[in-house]
Amino acid sequence: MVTIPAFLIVAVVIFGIGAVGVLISRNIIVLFMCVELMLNAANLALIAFSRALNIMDGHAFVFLVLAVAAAEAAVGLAILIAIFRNRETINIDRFDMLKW
Amino acid sequence: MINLDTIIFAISALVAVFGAVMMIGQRNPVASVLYFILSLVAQAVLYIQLGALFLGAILIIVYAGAIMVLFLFVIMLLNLRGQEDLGERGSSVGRFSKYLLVTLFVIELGMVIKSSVLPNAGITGISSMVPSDFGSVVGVAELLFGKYLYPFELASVLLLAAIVGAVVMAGREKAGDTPAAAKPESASGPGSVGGAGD
Amino acid sequence: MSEYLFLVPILPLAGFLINGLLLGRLPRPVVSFVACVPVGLSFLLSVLLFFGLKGLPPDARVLEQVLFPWISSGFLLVNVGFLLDPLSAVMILVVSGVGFVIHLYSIGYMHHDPCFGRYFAYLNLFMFSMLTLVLADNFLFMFVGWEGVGLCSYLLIGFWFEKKSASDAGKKAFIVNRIGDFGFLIGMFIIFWQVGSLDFRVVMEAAPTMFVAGGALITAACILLFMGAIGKSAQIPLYVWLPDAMEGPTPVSALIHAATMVTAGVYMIARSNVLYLLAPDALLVVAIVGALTAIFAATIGLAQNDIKRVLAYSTVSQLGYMFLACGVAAFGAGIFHLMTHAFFKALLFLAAGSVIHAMSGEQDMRKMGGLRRHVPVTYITMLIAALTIVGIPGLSGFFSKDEILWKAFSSPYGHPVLWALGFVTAGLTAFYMFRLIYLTFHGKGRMDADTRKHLHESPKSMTVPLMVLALLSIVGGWIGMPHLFGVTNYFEQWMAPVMSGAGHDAVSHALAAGGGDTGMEVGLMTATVILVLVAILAARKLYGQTPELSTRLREKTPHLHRLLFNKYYVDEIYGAVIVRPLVNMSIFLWKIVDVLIIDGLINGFATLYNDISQTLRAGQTGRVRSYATVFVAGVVALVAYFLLG
Amino acid sequence: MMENEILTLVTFFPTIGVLLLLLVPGDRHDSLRSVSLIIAFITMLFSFLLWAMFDPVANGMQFEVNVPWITSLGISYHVGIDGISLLLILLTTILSVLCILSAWRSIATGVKGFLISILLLETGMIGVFCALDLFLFYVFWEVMLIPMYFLIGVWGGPRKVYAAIKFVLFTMFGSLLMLVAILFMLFEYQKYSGEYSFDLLKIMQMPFAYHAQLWLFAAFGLAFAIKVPLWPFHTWLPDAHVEAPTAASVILAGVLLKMGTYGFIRICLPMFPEATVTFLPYICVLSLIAIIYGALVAMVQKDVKSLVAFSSVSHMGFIMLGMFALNTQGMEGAVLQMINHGISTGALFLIVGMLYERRHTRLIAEFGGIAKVMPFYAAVFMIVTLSSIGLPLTNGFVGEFLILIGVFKFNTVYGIVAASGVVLSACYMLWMFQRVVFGKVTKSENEKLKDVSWRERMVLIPLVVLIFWIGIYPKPFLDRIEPAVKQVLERVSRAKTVEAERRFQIETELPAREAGSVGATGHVAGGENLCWK
Repeated sequence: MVTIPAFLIVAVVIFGIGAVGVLISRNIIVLFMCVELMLNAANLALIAFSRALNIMDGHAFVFLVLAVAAAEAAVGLAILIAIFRNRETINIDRFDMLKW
Repeated sequence: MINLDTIIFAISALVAVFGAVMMIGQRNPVASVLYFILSLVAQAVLYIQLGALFLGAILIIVYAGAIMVLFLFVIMLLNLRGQEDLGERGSSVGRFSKYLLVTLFVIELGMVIKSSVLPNAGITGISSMVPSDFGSVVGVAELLFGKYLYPFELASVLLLAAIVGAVVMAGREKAGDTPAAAKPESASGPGSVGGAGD
Repeated sequence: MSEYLFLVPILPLAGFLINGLLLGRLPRPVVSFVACVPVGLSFLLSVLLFFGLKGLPPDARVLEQVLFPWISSGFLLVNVGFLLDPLSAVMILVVSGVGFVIHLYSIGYMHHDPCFGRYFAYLNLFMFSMLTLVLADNFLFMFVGWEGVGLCSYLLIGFWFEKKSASDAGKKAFIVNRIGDFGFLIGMFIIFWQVGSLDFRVVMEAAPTMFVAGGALITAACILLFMGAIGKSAQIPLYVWLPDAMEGPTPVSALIHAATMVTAGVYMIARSNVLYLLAPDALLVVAIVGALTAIFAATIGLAQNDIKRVLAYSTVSQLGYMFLACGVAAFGAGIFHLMTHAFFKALLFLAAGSVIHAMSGEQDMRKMGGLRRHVPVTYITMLIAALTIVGIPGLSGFFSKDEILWKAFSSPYGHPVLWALGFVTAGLTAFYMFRLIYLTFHGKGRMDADTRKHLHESPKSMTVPLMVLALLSIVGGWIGMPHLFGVTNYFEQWMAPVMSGAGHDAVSHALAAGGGDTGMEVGLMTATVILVLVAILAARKLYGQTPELSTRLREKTPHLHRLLFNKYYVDEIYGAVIVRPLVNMSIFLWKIVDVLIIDGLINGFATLYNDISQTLRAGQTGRVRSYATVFVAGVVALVAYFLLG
Repeated sequence: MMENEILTLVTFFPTIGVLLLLLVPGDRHDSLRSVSLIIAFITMLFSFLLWAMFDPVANGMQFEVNVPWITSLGISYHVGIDGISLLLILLTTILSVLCILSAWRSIATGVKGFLISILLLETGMIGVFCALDLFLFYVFWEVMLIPMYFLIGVWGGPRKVYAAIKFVLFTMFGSLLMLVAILFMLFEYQKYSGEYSFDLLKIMQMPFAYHAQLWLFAAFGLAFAIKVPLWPFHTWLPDAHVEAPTAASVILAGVLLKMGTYGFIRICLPMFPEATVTFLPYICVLSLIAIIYGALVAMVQKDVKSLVAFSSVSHMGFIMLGMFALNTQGMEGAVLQMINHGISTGALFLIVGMLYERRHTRLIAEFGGIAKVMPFYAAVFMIVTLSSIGLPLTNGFVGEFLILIGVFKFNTVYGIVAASGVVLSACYMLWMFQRVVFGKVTKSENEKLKDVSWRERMVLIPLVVLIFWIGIYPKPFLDRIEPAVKQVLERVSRAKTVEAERRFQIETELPAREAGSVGATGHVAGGENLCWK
């Protein structure tokens, strides 16, 4: 019998993989996808909780998170294009202007 | 205790994790996107297993279908083939510490799950009874257009803003990087007027 | 009568305002008219007031006019008020009279100067300040005039401001005067906090009860007031500014630095005679400083070659006489000498101005000689003045100087040593004055041919004032003849109500009693006259008949001559002891204390802060991933905290 | 009816002007200048009205307005003025007009921002002078800071950034301590009366414990001493003055420095009278050092502006000393001298600024013989110089004399040392004046300098008139100062006797020291705040 915590464990593992990706990836697109992966892990957890508590509100959240993810992807990729146009690289370590 | 549910769960969970791991290990971003889609499909199966039929469908159609295509589109646009020089990999100590950090985090989350009290969780599992419209289009729609109408509308505004933002960000090329060229013009404008005023 | 009192100072002020505000827009005749007429009117008004005062009974000879309250704070109340009593009546007569004559003289003397209007504006401002000084009815308002004349002196000494020496001299005069004023202010404070008022009449009336006679407080107050007088009247040790003040136009030297302003100190002491009589120690200080200054300046005068400088040192020396008089409590004699000195010293300066005018601006006596044929009027008037100052019997200087010497000897505050100093000074005076006369007017001309061609007597506007002053120098002393001549001393009588000092019968009695020894007085007088005649003859011998003798004398005593010629190196000593250390200390305070220590400390803190920030800033790589790593670490730590805690 | 609103009107009229200026396009320089000039001028007219409506004999605050603002913390918009504030407000409004007029040509870039800063500054300054609520006071105090920062930092000289930051850091350091003190007072008052209030007049009714007073006086005093500036907190002043544009220098010297002395007389002396008596000797000694030190350092300056800045240090020392003489003459003199210093030093900076506009240098050595080419200028310069060194019949004398006579009464030695500052001031001012104005024209650049224009005459003449007015007939000013000063003195003199008793008690009960000091603070604090021992 598959229990709810099993799903949650999967979600946590995926989230962890996403986090590792964010921390070690130098390719900005991959890094970006890792963020999406973490969002998805959270979604999975939401749905699992929804099922466990037997209320559907979690589904609505997931829907909204999907919308936000879509918006984020659109804007993020646009920024990526703008940056790439200026810097000719997608290496995240080259973008160190944050310290100024 | 091994039944169909368990097998499906095991396979899709493995595939989802496998896709995720492969995704971050690729040099070629296109391959990364494909592994990500693989992971997404497996996750959609998990959704359906949990009774979220509608969201499972949405995940495949919208996420795997639309958003990931957008990623691919951008990769093609920038002409990235993985030959991109990503520089040094960084010290292995640094990488190891990052793995360790994340591992710790995952362990912590596992402890949280273990110690958290979920009704039905340990006992019932996914075979327990749920209302017939659980996870259906109608169920989600009732929530979104009822209880969560306001956030829903906000999300639409957010999407609108994102569209505008994306257009402005990515579409700068059309205006032709002119701020620098425009500056002296605007600066000399008031100056000359002021001079005339004197 | 008294309601017109304020007009005496205000009229010249009006002249100043008109000339000053319309500077450069008025033609010269108008300027001189605007400048001279108010002073003339002031003089006429002074005469009228004088006779008005004379018409009153001696004890009621006081006119007072309060215009408006000036400073009031708590119980401090200072009015803008004027006081006319016998003392100030004499002063305004002298000031406005001599001032008027000098104004007229200036029209001719300054004729060629491009800054004609400015000159007369300053001169009128000076008249205003000086008249305010002598008419003020309280110490503070007197201080207004006191500082006002100082300002005008500053402006007029530096009148030709393009000359560095002139503006230096002006600045020096002002600053040295300020040092004196510092004392004056403090003295005023002591009086105010002791008496509760600065009004002359209140102070003089209350002083005997408020102060312990001979006490430290009144002595300190008097000495501090005297410090002001030292500055203003150029006494040791603050006399250094007066010789330098000769950089100004000559009429200015005559008016300000001989006749009027420099005598303000004497006036002030005479005005507060009640206070000084309460402080015999202070009187002694005044007498000693006066006598020392008299002889000290006279010795310097022996070796100077600049005609105006000789006169300047002579002025310092004569002022010393006046203080000597005040110091032996013979205030009337001091004022008497002040008056006669105003006549003859103004005359000397104006005559010297006439000589300089004739010599096309040359002031060095070594380049003069034989002028008496070219400038006869100047010669005669100057000779009269010289005879007056040395004290030839019958001329005004004789009476006033003799009275001082006699009082120095006989007064209860006097001492034979003081008399001896005055006596020697009389001889020195005679010597340097006639040295001047012989070098300038006698012998062969030593000027160059160009100057010789231009030698000419001055115009009428200059010679007439000379003659007027010469007349005054002759007759001015006749109102104050000593008792032993068997005539009334009108001057002493006139001054009596001011000088007796409330409740000081004992002192005035003693003074009167001192005048009893007629034989002694005649003896001393004769001795002085003989000394003076010998000194004149010596000067004639050395500079008139055999000039080589003076050269030989100079060569025989080179050190003494150099010492005198360089004025005892006092300026240099002041420079080395006071000015340089002060400047060096200031630079030290600025560069070391301010910039290095205080600012260094503050900038050090800033730098420290900056360094710490730079170190911490290394953590800010600007890379997203390192921030994310820290972020995750933070989350891990937080979750761990909640799990474990 | 007008009585209630006029103070608010005077305070915020310049802010209305700022809003108006925002509507004018930034490139219309002349209309910007005209608008701000008119606004400042009308503000000045309002302040004249204030003077006319002010009752010189009444005690206490006038034109008081008290409107609740943030009720939960007891913050209210409480304004009102007495004679001291009245004169300072007049000084502020007059100098603001003159500043705008003086900057007509010299500020050519960023005109809009400059004028907005000046007008905002004016609101801040007037606000400080009429605030009777500590919170309001603090707000206005900080409002002043920002425009001044920009004025120095944007329109300043070569080292403007250093100077501006130094200025802000110094002032901030002090004002933060002041904020802490204000908050402490708030809570103390809450303990005392059960309600929160920042109201100055209310808090003044509450006796602070002696030790609390010491800390509060120290916090406020430091903030004000930096502003004054008292030696050794003065080093920001020369830098700020040298770098600031003329108009900012004028306001800085003319009004901002007065904030410090005003703070002392409005807050420190009446609120912490016992602490005042304790701190008295230290402040007096610092003031004396400032007098002598400022004068000496001024003497060797090479830059006219820094010379005037150090002379300010010296003059402000006089003001502090006069105030802490704690007698009528000294304090009245100090208040009058605040006005005088504003006028004279303001005028000096204007004059130096005019020269700077023509030659773009302020080094004394670059000048000489100016009297020849600019006679009118030289005459005004002379008058202002004389006023600065306190010649009788100019304003400087009246104030200086009152201060000195007060100080002399208070302490003979202080009086004598302070009076020697009078001599030194003549030294440095006249030396500078001689080197700039007298002598021959040695530099060819100076030969063709134009004498002052009509606009510049309009700036200088009012100041000259004021110099002579206060010098010859100071009675209207002194009359208005007197009641206010009397009130402050009354409070402090009560404390003086208390302090004397305290000392007496400690000395007499030396064996039972503990009991003695408790008793002493006890009867000051009403036994309530004994924890502060």
